[in-house]
Amino acid sequence: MDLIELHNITKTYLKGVQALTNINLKIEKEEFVFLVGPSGAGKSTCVKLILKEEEPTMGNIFINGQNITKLSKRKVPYHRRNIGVVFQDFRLLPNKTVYENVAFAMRVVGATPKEIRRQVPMVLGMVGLSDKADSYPYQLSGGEKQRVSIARAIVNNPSILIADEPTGNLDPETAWEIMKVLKQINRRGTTVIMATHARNIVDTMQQRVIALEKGRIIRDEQRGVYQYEG
Amino acid sequence: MDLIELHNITKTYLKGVQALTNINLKIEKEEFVFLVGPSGAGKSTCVKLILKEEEPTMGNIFINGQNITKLSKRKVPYHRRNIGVVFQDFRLLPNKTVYENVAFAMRVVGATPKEIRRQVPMVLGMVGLSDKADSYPYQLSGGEKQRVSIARAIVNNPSILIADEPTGNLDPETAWEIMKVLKQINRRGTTVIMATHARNIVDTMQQRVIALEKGRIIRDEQRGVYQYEG
Amino acid sequence: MKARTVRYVLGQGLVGLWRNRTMSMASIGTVTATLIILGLIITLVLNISNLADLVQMQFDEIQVYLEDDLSIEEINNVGKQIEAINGVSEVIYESKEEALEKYKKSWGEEGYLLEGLEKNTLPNSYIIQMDNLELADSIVEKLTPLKGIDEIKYYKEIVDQLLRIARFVRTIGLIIILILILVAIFIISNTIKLTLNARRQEIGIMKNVGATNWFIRWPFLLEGMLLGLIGAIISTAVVYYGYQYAFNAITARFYLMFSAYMISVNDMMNKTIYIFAVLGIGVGALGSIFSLRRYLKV
Amino acid sequence: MKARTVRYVLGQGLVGLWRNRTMSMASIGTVTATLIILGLIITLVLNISNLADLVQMQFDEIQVYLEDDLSIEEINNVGKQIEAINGVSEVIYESKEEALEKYKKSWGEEGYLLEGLEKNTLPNSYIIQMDNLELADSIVEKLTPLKGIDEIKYYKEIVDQLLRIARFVRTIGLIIILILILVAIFIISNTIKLTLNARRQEIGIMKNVGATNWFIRWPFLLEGMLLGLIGAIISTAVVYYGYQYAFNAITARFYLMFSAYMISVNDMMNKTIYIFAVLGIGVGALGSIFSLRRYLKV
Ligand SMILES: Nc1ncnc2c1ncn2[C@@H]1O[C@H](COP(=O)(O)OP(=O)(O)OP(=O)(O)O)[C@@H](O)[C@H]1O
Ligand SMILES: Nc1ncnc2c1ncn2[C@@H]1O[C@H](COP(=O)(O)OP(=O)(O)OP(=O)(O)O)[C@@H](O)[C@H]1O
Ligand SMILES: [Mg+2]
Ligand SMILES: [Mg+2]
Repeated sequence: MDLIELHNITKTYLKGVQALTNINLKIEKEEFVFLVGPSGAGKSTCVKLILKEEEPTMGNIFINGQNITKLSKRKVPYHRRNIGVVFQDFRLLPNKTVYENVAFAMRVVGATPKEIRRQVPMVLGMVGLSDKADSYPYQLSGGEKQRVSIARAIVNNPSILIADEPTGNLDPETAWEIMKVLKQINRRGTTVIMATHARNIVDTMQQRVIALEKGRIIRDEQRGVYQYEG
Repeated sequence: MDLIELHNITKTYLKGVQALTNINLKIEKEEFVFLVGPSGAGKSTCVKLILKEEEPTMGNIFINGQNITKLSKRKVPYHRRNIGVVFQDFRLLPNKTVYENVAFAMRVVGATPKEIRRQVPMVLGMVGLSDKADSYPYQLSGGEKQRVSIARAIVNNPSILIADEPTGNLDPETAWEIMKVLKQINRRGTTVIMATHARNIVDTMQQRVIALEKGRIIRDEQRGVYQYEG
Repeated sequence: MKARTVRYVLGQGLVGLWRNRTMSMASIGTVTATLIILGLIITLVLNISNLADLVQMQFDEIQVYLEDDLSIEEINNVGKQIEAINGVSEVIYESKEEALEKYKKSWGEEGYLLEGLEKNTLPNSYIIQMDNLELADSIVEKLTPLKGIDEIKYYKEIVDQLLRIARFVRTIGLIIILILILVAIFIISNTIKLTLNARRQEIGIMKNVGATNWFIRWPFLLEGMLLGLIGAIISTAVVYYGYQYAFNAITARFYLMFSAYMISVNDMMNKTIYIFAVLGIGVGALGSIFSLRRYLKV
Repeated sequence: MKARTVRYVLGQGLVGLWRNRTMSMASIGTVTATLIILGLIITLVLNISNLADLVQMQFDEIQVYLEDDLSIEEINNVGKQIEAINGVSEVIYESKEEALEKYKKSWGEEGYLLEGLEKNTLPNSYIIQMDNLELADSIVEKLTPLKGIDEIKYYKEIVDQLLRIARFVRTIGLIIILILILVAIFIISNTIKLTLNARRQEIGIMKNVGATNWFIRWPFLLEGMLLGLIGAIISTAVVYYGYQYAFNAITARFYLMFSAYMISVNDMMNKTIYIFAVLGIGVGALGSIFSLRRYLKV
């Protein structure tokens, strides 16, 4: 059984923008998938659909065999708890510190204070932000915010990790650190989907690459690269 | 006379974070400068100081021979009008459309409706967003927002253009389009300062590179590259 | 809910109150202002009502003038007949001499004019106290056929007028209070809407990381209730001391002339404190719920 | 400012009003509620004040009882002396017969008692009207030494009492109105603070692209003033129709008993409409300015 399946997905936004057209996609457990494509290709839209933040105009999405387009409202939060997400725009709580932002994701799922005290410093260490634990988001640089977002996404050991452009604001070195963290999490059994424009990273990692263009899948290969020509 | 001069600049944030330490820097008219360095090196802080969004803890900043650290509050807006800025976090007005966001920067400086009607569509065309003129920021993809921010920064033909990570959310192709636009503006006489992590771009463009690390300038070369080793 | 979660939610409610100090103060200020005005009107209505009751009690009797030539036996007889009527609670005999004395007294300074009367033309009379003012008409009806009665005097018009005024004041007061409660609910629900609006982003993020609706709702609900409660406490204090001050000022200024007609401070507060607490908390909670429903549906 | 900029700013003020509909409604609602309550209190104070003035006018005289055995000449003489006193505006002679008639009338139903008087013991008297109530004491002082006067009767206590009550009501009303105006300013400035808070990001961006402080301020200022104005218009309408309704209801219910003592709807509105407009706009502008100063300083 596939972990994630997009079946005939079409997404048309209110203004008539067709962000995704007839997408069919299967991702298995413990895969590591790059989602690439030019600006506006529909990568973030894919992420939003899987997270049930947007509803598809047509088609069905199955997560772990369950059709999430038919999910009742009360079950949506529990669906989301299986998925860690690094948002392109970070989405940090502006009036909580870095530590509290990460701890919040654990409180929501009912973790004990003991678990929180153990887990949060660990993930902050993984993304290299131990010394920024008490800073508020407005006191962080762009790359630091991005790493807080990553720490929050992985703190609950989700079965799926979706990262939307997680290295866009990072220098190559820090970016590679983050990639190591993602790879490590993947090795521990988490399925990772990463939307990115970082050609170096995609080409070096040698993982499955799904390329979108104007809302359609134009390429889907194991051990792919960012782009052939250009 | 230099267009921009940072003289013995030190910036310590409230929490004791020393973002910049004793920076001395001269940028001449019509230069094209890359500002590089790892996450948290102090690039955005430099930008904020030049824009007088933050005050330096020590030192003076001269723009066009004028000491802006001594500028009266009433003159700050006029100082800012000389500088177009692409912010790392875009900073679009959330309840104005793309067109209105760009037009707003012109209205502020008292442009005529005629000038606005001519100029705005032109710059939107330059960044490839003509068809998104009526969209609101929340309806845009990450890369699209970034390009709106670029359009707004260049619409008034500022004498200085500061771009903080203007390609962080763009695919390589679109990124190169944007670089062409920046180069073109530079050729027309605008001084361009660009903070970036895009190694490819820096290495290919062969322009002056100023490298920061932990708040200090560690390298400043004409025709430099992103990094030597690593 | 786990105890841990409850503690978290309580903490968040308080933290929210503190983090949005400006907004919290605005809300509390609004609740306080509304409740103080409510208190003012309650004070007025209760006092006027009370005054009307008191005045009404003094006119709450029927006077039966007896014919001039009745014997004592006949007079007693009439008295017994009156006592037998349904709804009559007390019957007092007033002789013509007593009546004159009463007039002299009630006319005060001008009473001396009556000294010069050559003959006491006032009649003997019975004064009838009723169980209930509403029975007045039926009692008068039963009195009419009795023999020995010259005239039945009932301050019908005055009593009716008074009843009407009291009812009118009560109705107007009730309407104003209702309007004010609606205004309060409106203002509070709007304030919480504003709070929510300012935190829309926050709510969105909470949902993103998998928070259930109630986990998001509770802190806001608590915040609203706390806002209302604090407003209620402040306004109770203000109304208490304000009324006490006014009570004392009026008593001192008018030499106790009014104080007998005013509701005592404690009676007043016994009535208002519950109204305020219930309204404050209830309105805060209601406001929160209305606003939350709008923003959590998305 | 260029005309273009003015037009832009005006447009933005209106757009802001519409874009933040919820907040605008909250603000307008608050202004309206506050002004309606203000109107209620103004209505009360003006009417009580008016009533006090009217009642006072009826007691606004000194009655001088003449000795019983004066000749007509002596009577006239006293009259002339009285007229000469400083502050006396009119002197009316009332014979003992006229006085009795007056008593009979004023006692109404009980007037018949006076039919039986064997002798009219009432004195002849002069009724003195004054220019100004404050002169009463000095006039009384000058009357005392005059010959032929038996007793000077001045309703000093009643008038004093009334003056005191009227002054008291006015003071209390004034205090309440002042408190309400402060409450209104507080609420509005808080509402605009909330609006600004919600748009803090927007203001930051405006500054980033080089907008001058006044370019940023004006639309908000205008928005605040518009909010106040709309609130003033709504509350004027409510108070107008509300007062008209109450006026008619009271007039109809009490058979014109009160209407003579109530300020007419138009007089009432002439006084309030300006107060409302000035308060609404002024308070809106003030609120905006207070809040803007806080957020544009950064
Ligand atoms: N809420 C919305 N309403 C209307 N159009 C939208 C909305 N959100 C996204 N779009 C449009 O849908 C298209 C796909 O957007 P999406 O965010 O999925 O792109 P993306 O692949 O993530 O691009 P980027 O790399 O620039 O982030 C874009 O053209 C965008 O303008
Ligand atoms: N308002 C603030 N208060 C406290 N510390 C701050 C504040 N703003 C920035 N900093 C700190 O100053 C340092 C430099 O930040 P800056 O934003 O200049 O970095 P940057 O070079 O732009 O990094 P990036 O490439 O990640 O955007 C960082 O360590 C950051 O945490
Ligand atoms: Mg995207
Ligand atoms: Mg930066």
